Amino acid sequence: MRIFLLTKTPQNERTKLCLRLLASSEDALVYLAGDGVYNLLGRGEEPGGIRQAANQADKSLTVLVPRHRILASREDLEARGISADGKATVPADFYDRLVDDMMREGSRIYTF
Amino acid sequence: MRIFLLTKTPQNERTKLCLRLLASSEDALVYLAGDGVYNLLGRGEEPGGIRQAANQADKSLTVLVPRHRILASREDLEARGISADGKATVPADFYDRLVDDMMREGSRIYTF
Amino acid sequence: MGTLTIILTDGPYISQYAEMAYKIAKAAKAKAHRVNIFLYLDAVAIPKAGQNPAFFANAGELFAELARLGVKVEACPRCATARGYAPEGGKSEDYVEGIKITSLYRLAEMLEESDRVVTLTR
Amino acid sequence: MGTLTIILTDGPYISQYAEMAYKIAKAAKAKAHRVNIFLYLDAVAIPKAGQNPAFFANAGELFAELARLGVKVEACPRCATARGYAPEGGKSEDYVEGIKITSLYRLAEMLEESDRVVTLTR
Amino acid sequence: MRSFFFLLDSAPYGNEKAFGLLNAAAVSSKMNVAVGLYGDGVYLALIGQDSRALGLPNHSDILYAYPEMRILAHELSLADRRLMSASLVERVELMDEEMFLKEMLQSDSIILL
Amino acid sequence: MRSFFFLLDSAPYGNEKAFGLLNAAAVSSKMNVAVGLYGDGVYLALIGQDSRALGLPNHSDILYAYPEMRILAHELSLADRRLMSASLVERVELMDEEMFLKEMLQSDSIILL
Repeated sequence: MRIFLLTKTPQNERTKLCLRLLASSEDALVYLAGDGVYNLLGRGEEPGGIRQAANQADKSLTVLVPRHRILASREDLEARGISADGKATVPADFYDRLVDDMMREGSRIYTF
Repeated sequence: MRIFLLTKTPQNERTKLCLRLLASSEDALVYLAGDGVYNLLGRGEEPGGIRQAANQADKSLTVLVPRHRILASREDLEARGISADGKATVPADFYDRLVDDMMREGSRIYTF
Repeated sequence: MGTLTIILTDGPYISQYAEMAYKIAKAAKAKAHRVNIFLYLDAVAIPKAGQNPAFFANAGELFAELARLGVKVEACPRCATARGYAPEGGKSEDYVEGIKITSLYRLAEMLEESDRVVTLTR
Repeated sequence: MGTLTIILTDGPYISQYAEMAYKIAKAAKAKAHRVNIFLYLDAVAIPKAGQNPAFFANAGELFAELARLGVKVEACPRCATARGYAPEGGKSEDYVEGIKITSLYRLAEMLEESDRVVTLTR
Repeated sequence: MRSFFFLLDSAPYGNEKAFGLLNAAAVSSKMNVAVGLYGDGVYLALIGQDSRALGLPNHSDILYAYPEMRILAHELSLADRRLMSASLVERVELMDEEMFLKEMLQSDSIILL
Repeated sequence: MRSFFFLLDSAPYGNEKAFGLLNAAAVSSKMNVAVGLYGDGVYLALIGQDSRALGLPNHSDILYAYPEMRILAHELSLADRRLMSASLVERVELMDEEMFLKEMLQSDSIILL
């Protein structure tokens, strides 16, 4: 299992690289902490935006990964005024689960 | 006179903002120090590149500003293996000139 | 039981990474994993003694706690010496208890003996 | 003669900005301008005493030199206290000579009295 | 009176720059001060921030504590982040690219941290 | 033998990350180590670097001092920076997007500073 711990905003170049690696990993599990929780904002399409997203080819996290494979840190969501809103699981024991998943036999951890 | 001290690579978002401000300033003088000297690489067009530059609308510094209004720091160019190559002036007294220009009556300094 | 190494490059407060590393290291230690933290570049400022943040959790105390829990916290000597944390027998007088200034080769050893590596950096 | 204020937010070595600020401040001072430098966020580490970089110019010494030349170098007390540089009567025992820990309101005063403001930050 | 444009281009909470910039703008607010939210800085405009569990000061409270500061947000940055239809702090004044750049160039100084 | 992919995504000299990453990779080079130049990190591949006047160590010399490290450069990043026709350090192995990502995912760990 490939675990991606993402701590940066959607516009950060490291996030874009992370998503490209994700896209070629079938069994990805994504942990969002810090500014990574901004990746839960909005959806694939923006209704009535001033212009289209700069790069149509870049798919957002919530389009790439099913909600049950995204976990987000509650305190980071709350601080930033973001609701997971059915787009991610928000466990009470975020860091415990992260450690269990990443230390599990056969898993890999990538941090962006 | 508007002085722009640019110290970041062309891909940095602050550089892009700097260039947009530059584009609406007729009397701009640009000082390149640190990673800012990477803005002298290449030209407006890339012959035979793998793909076109990501955003065609973003013009590069050397397209926006005539060479006699760009000054670059010699030691920063040398360290990075970049030649000013007729695209900028490379004064021996870069910081002296920067200070003279920015402290001159009526000028403004912007740092990116 | 596995071995986890965390690499940090930011100082305290400027980013969330010191605190995030603390949370991960503490959770891993509680599950009886071996945990190493290598402090690189600006991160050598994390264990400075005498920190007194008005608005944030005290990073020096968090890392002293990790050291008490058995987390190996080691700092890069080049980075620490440059920044005024002189290595005296591997111990900086500026540091909280339990943090050592060792060698960049220790980072390579940590990598070699680790099952997982996490880098937290801006 | 004018007044120039430089604001820094990065610590030494991690970026070129401390050194760039030194070059600008020195050139401005040589031309008899008044120069202020405000050390904010991570930049409060720039004047730490005892720095000994193997590969870079010693940032502490560069800023001590600026102070001797009459450049006012002042550090933010919130940032400095958080990071373990306790203000004792405006002077940190950890700092090289001539650098003071003052107040964020001094930044506002510097801005008010300056003809030009330069921010150098990552 | 001198005018200062404080440009915030990084997201709040993940690093100290938003907090630092807001404090610097606040102490300067007897002068003519605008805080411009640009790029990732526009995330500061989201309503409903509650940073108690994270153990950091609430950044949007600072906006309300200093009503004399103007708070401008760059619309294109909001649109790129799909925030045009999100609920934003009411203090924030939306501004198109042209006006935003004009405000920057009209200030005596631009301050980026 | 463990394999490590050190990803450099910032330009050399302007900050310490390139120097720090190269040193970390160098001490680890008895293991299976690749340095991947990506984004602004590809500027490290430019030939003719002479950092004496700047007072910093020459970063490209480090590449030559450790021939056992593989040095990979991401072609799209080079192209975006108009470096495909520039003269590059000969140690550097150009790699397309697909291969570059594959190398990353095949390593035991990816290290970003």
